[in-house]
Amino acid sequence: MNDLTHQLAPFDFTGLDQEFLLGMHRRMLQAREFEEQLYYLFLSRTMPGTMHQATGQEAVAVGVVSALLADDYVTSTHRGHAHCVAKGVALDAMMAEMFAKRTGSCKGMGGSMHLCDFSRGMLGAFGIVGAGIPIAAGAALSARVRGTQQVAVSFFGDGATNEGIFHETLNMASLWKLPALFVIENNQYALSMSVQESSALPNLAARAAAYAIPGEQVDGNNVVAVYRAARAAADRARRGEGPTVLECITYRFRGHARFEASGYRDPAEVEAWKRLDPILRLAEALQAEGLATSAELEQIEAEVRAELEAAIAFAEASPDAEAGDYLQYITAETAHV
Amino acid sequence: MNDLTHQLAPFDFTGLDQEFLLGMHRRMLQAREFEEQLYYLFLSRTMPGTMHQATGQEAVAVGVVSALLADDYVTSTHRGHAHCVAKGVALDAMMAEMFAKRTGSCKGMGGSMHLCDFSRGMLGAFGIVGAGIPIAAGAALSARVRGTQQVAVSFFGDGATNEGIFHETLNMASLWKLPALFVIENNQYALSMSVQESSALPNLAARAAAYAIPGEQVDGNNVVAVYRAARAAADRARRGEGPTVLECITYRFRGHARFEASGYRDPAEVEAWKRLDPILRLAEALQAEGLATSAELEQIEAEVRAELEAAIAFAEASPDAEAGDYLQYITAETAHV
Amino acid sequence: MSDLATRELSMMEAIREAIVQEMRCDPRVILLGEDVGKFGGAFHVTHDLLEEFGPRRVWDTPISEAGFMGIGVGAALTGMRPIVELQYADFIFCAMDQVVNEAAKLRLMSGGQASVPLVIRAPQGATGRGAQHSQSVEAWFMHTPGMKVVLPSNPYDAKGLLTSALRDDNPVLFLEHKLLYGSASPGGGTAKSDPAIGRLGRVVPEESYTIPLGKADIKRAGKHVTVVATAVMVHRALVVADQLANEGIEVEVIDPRTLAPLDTDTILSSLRRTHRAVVVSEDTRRAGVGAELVAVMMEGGFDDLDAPVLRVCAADTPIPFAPAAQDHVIPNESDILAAIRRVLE
Amino acid sequence: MSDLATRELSMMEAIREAIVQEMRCDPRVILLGEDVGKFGGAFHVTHDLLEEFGPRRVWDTPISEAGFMGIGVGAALTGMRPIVELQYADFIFCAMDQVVNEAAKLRLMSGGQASVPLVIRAPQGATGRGAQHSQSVEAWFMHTPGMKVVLPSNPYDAKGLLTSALRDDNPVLFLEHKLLYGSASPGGGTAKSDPAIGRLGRVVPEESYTIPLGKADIKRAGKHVTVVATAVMVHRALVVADQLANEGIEVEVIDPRTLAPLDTDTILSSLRRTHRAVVVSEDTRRAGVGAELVAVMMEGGFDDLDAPVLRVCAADTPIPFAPAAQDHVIPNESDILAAIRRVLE
Ligand SMILES: Cc1ncc(C[n+]2csc(CCOP(=O)(O)OP(=O)(O)O)c2C)c(N)n1
Ligand SMILES: Cc1ncc(C[n+]2csc(CCOP(=O)(O)OP(=O)(O)O)c2C)c(N)n1
Ligand SMILES: [Mg+2]
Ligand SMILES: [Mg+2]
Repeated sequence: MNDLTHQLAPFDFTGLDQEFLLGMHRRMLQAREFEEQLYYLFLSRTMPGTMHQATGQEAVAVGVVSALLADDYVTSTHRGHAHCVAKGVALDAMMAEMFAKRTGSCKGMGGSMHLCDFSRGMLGAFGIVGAGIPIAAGAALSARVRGTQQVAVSFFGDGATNEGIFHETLNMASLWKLPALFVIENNQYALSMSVQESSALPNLAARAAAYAIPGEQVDGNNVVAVYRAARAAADRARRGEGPTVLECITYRFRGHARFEASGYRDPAEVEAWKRLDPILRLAEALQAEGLATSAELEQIEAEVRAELEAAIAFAEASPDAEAGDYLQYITAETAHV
Repeated sequence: MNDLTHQLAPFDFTGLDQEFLLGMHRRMLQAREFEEQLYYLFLSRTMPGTMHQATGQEAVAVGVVSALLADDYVTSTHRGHAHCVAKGVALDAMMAEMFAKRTGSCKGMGGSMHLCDFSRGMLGAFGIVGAGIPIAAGAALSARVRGTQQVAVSFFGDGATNEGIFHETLNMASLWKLPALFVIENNQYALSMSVQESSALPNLAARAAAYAIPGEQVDGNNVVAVYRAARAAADRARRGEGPTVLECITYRFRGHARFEASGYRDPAEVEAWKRLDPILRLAEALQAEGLATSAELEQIEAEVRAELEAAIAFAEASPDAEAGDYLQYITAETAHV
Repeated sequence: MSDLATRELSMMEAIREAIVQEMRCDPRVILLGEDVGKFGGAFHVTHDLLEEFGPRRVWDTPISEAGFMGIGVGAALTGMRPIVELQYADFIFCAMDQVVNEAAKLRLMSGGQASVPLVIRAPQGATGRGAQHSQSVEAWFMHTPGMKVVLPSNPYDAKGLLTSALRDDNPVLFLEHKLLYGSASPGGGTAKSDPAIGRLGRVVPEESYTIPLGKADIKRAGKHVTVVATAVMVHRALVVADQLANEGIEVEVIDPRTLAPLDTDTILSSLRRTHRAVVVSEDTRRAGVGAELVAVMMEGGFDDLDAPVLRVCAADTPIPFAPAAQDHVIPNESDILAAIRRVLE
Repeated sequence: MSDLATRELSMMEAIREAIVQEMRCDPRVILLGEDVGKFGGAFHVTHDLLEEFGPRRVWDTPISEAGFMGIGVGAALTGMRPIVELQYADFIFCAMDQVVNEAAKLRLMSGGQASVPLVIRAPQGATGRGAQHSQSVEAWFMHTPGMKVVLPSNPYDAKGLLTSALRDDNPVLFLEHKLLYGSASPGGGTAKSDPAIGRLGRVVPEESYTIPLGKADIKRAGKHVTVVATAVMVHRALVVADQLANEGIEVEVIDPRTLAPLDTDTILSSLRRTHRAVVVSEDTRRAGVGAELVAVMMEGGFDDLDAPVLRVCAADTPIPFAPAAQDHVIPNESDILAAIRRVLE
């Protein structure tokens, strides 16, 4: 299965309360709005750096992270805004980082591709494809050594599964039964390369079998299906039964980065996927089940839009990171030697 | 299957003529004798560098290479003597290289871990575990571009399958249907680490499935079984049907390197495997089938021993590689720029 | 563009032209890399090559740098002349073993049997994308015996040097500064252009030509101080040279063009005339390009020196994201000017 | 060994003792690497640690350098103080991305949130095993901002420096020269010992102690010429110093001990007294350790210099197998002596 347009998972709300569901809806909206606002900011003025949007993929980040606890760990990618939002990184600080402000999550030193918030267990977006995979496994190993119940999640794309580090890490994670969750965000393309063009076995979850790890494909545009799969995997990891590979089938609505035109994609394909917008799908299901009214949903949307306007205002009002700021962040002062 | 002592492939000689079979026997003896002579040389005098013996694994090298043509390519490992012997590299030049002589295959610049002979398609042993894997794939790609019928074989150990480069290369080789053969010499250990300790899925051939490549386990101490599997894979590759992974189950009789004591192995295990000596097994089968008399086999042994004595004499009589020799080999002179 | 004598190309176009011309006349030249085919390359350098040369010559790879670098090495060992493109130079570390332990060592290890005519192309330089997309990597490979390292500062040199690299029998790292491309970035927007970048080498002959590897070029003659600079820093040094000319100070600007082999003769003979020197490089300072250039002048020009040779390099830090901080890390005209004034004191 | 004041250890034993003592007092210190547990390490440095500390502290890894280096980084980010052992320093190139792009950059990229208290231990140096098991890799990491690089020359320094490295909050590359171990090699035979290696630092206190990173040590005081040397080259320089003493020439031998940070003060103040210097390093010459040391003296000691500072380094080549050729590539006493005589002319 790679083409969701043919097989969708139904929404199963059993045992999930309204507040939790609306919370996931709100998180997805925050991620969407964060990136859409940025899209127009990049269009309308000179913003520093670049950005990669996860528009259309929000259910993966939100569904998985909703299955985690506050002190669990996450590593992310160049397309990492949604993961940060889901992990609860402050929108103000994230937006300020995009503006290279001192109030940014990384003090303006990291930018979009390096967003992180250690206080939230968000160990970082990585600009090197695949680099976050062993780092999440290392966080899982550390939890094991410290004897905590924490799990570590690594998000990465379909393209990242062709990096050797994916293979090396899965083998060790399985050997050592590390409490780790490897989430493949299969959005069908690695820049211009389709999964079929870059992976000899397009079923990426199946690669997990080479390491005796359970691998599962999930409707990545159904936040509830993603949540349930991630929850099962996280529980399994906490029980000491080892890692799981979750392949979330999804699609990016926008270009690879900023205004990249994605001429390599069939417009009809893009349109078909846009009809599977994970936010709309949840909204419809919630209304169908009587768990939310359109008025309530519009209310949430309005609140989120206001949050983002506030975040942009915060960023604009914040002081720029200055010339010499970096000097204090190169090496850690080591008191005790 | 990892423990051959329980399941051996019978010898099937159908369609193989005596000369071919005795030729494989001779090659195995040459490889064995080459390394055993070296073992005693290292004991009895100060030899330069180190060496890794494939004693007990000769059927893998000889069986696979016997399925190749002269202009096919091979890449090898730190444990590469047998691959070179099988590919027809001159014993004199190989021995001279071990002695760091100017007459050595690499002019004394490479040593045991870098033996190669480009005139024989032997692209080199590599001291970096896994490094030869993509290089063989590159030779296969080059054959494809040049439109030849050549195939490229990469030999590597069970431990090498845990290097990311193994995974990256298999994926590309399968995507591009490269005429390549990936031969895992599963001798049960990577230095002190057993396959079970280092690979989450001890069935290494099964890893091929992650790249839609056929993977097969073979009795690696049965040179005929290895030959047949390799022949089928090479034919398949020449037909343009893509790469094959061959996991040859075998065992090293000696330590990891030189006199390494292998205290991590159960002596009973070592003894059990020694009873499966690939050279003795072929010899017995040949005699049982009336394809050779013990007298004929002793005759071959005597000839091989004489060849090796001659090789050692050649090496001893050759001039040492001298201080400044390396200067001419650092960079290639480029005439045409 | 009708008048060829004055035909102007961007560096991106000049690099592409060298590749196309070599691919047309030498069937051994093939191309491997991420998005180099259908997409035409992250910086559009290889656009339309797949169409012209087909999938046997132009290979769109998965994201497997170590793997396809090794495939390039294996193809080079067996008669091909592969060009391996890395999307950003920072990613060469993912393939470092194949470059340092295999490509660069195979000739020596094989006693001269192997030749590895492999050209690794990689865009580098700080352009506001943060620490993992901004590095200048030349020093690591100057320190890798067996490798040649090329770093052009303009379209004319880039075409001639790349043609030579493609005909060389050794592994060559060909580094392309993003600010010099004059082409679009994968984000779609064009890379922030730099005011300092002048018209140097814009005019590029259409016919194929070579510039020898290991030959520096004096971009501006002068007798008071020698400035050795690479890539974008050549342009910044020329801006400073113009300013100082008004004061009657004549700066000689030397572009080594290749860092390995390094043309020490041109540098030392300039020093014999000027007796003062500054070296300018975008890589980080410690054990970098600047250190080697200083050491070369110490050993070969000590008696000529009337002042210490100063280094103007990037600060020893990963490249920060914030524009003000990045600009503080990367050498600019005033850094160069200050260093020149100090050595002239 | 009864009298502790004169207790002697090999460098292998001294390194092991530093690890054991830190692991006993700090549960965050864990060990990962190939054959480090059951087997006790390729050079036996970690023997019996698995028995004492168990499989939660001592992790025998598969042959997956990039992967377990990244695991070390992730563990370091989340409260551990991992020691990652590489079997030979040459293999660090397989893990280069995790070292250069992640470990060294994370603190800056995170705006100071991350600390990466990771110690990478790797044996290096030419001992007759051919080009892929002989390299000295320090220069690549001196050129990696965010990394610290330690290169001890004797057991006493090794124990104190490693203890400091294990308490440092930054990634530290701790390089161990195989000829200095005085221990067996994976081949079983003991590594060829070097006649030049004297008794320097053999006496090692049993109690734990630290030697600050970034502090050089004057191994021999002298007033006529400064020799800056590392690892085995310290011993060779001392042999030469003994010889020259008979001629009344007093050589000052400085061991930087850490290359990043580099103790430039000790080097420059020595230069102010001697006015002449030679730098000796086993890494290859171009853009290597020697180049940085020369540049430091050019910038900070130019007016003190009565002669050019000379580099004595490995030739710019992969290390050849043949003993005569390897010995020609690696600096020896006569190379050092010749350089000293030249700067004294
Ligand atoms: C090691 C490395 N190689 C290449 C790149 C350039 N690059 C950035 S994103 C990308 C595509 C990644 O595809 P995928 O993993 O599917 O993630 P997606 O962009 O689809 O979210 C590439 C090739 C990189 N950043 N790092
Ligand atoms: C990249 C790399 N890592 C580690 C080593 C050290 N080393 C040499 S051989 C070896 C074990 C290899 O095991 P395997 O691949 O099974 O081959 P075998 O020795 O059993 O033939 C190791 C760890 C190396 N040479 N290269
Ligand atoms: Mg993708
Ligand atoms: Mg093995």
